[in-house]
Amino acid sequence: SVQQQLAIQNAQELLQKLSDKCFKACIQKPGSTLSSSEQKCISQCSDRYMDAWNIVSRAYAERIKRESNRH
Amino acid sequence: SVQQQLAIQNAQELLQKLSDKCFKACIQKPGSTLSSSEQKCISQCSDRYMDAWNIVSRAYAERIKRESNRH
Amino acid sequence: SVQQQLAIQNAQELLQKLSDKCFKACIQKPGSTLSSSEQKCISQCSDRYMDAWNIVSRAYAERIKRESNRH
Amino acid sequence: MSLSSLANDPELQKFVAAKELENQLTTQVHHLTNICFDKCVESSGSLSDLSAKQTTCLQNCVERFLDCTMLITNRTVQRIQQGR
Amino acid sequence: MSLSSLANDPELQKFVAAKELENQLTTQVHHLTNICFDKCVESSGSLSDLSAKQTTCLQNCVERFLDCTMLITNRTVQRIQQGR
Amino acid sequence: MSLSSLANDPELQKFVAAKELENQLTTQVHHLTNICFDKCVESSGSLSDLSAKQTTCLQNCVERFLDCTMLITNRTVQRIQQGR
Repeated sequence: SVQQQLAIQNAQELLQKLSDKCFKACIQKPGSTLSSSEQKCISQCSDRYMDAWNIVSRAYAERIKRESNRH
Repeated sequence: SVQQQLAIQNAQELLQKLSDKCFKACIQKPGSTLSSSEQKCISQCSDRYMDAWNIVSRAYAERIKRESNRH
Repeated sequence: SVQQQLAIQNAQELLQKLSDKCFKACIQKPGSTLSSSEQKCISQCSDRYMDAWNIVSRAYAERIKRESNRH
Repeated sequence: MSLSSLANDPELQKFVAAKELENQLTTQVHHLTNICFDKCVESSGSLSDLSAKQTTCLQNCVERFLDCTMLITNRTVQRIQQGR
Repeated sequence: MSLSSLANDPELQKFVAAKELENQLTTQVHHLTNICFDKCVESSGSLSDLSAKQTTCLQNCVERFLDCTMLITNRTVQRIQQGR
Repeated sequence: MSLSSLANDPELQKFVAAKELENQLTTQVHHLTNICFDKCVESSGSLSDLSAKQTTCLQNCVERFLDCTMLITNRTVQRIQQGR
């Protein structure tokens, strides 16, 4: 369905952004494996990015609601 | 018309770039309102970006003209 | 042909990335001509980027092969 | 049902318009998260949990970014109308 | 040959699918080169020739980026399944 | 007038080709402004008015970026022809 396709596209874009952001933040010098501290950093970074996504999403929805009530 | 649609698309892309650039340049720590110095910085930044757009646009047109005369 | 169009699109994207990357790396203050040291820097930068593209491409292909054998 | 009668169906039109809007809003949320994460979270040390300060910063970041866009939009419209 | 019989041709379908995949893989190679060039080459001084160290770094960079994507994908799927 | 005769109309073809070119050129101006604003304006302090120095820098930036693209294009074509 269109709905599912949108959701999948959305998830893919989120995963792409997460990988870019957290790889840059957590991997200084790529070694032969992910060290446990790198893994921990990536997990935390992606959790925080998802938290931020939810907060931003709510704040944006509220703002749009407020603006559309004003008109 | 196609012409208008292009102009609108162009304006939207310009506004998007302006917002990204000037928000990054002028807002260090987002507060509960835009301070007057932040507003001033945003206005100046967007004026300068528009000036730059015009200068770049002219320089680019001249270069293309020069190149196409050469061939 | 589709194949050629893909190849051209691919080459264009590579040239765009190369220009962005090497201009940023090699031109600190744009002057009235490219100095010989700027030209040398651009040539080296683009050669290294192409080398990197080939190494990355091979490493990526190997990884995908390994992953698909695992399943 | 023919394609042209389908395309004129008001329910379907509403559904498609709603989906397109949702798509645009989602794209904007991606963009805002990308910018505000850098401003409020990445630069401020710990990633172990979002602090109250970081949460407020993210909310303010969304509001101020949209203020910034409105300010610039108004200014640009004025400038175009003045024909500069 | 009609368009619909062409579109159902299994050889053509395979060819188109292969081209689409090639296109996706190439896009990903562009993306990885962009990231890994910054991590392994640009930041590390000389551009005169890729050192063995830079080459290894580029290979590791591809592997670790994909590890990173897999880690995040698994974590995100878990998070969505837990309904957070 | 049928669609196919419309699509073969030389005036319309010229108009569409000109619009497509305009679109490409505009995209390139956006790209150049983005790069050259950073090189010449943002990094150099005051935003109150463009100085003569900043204006010259912007003009040079456009010229040198295009030189850089031409240099890289020629070099890449050579490299491909040598089959490296």
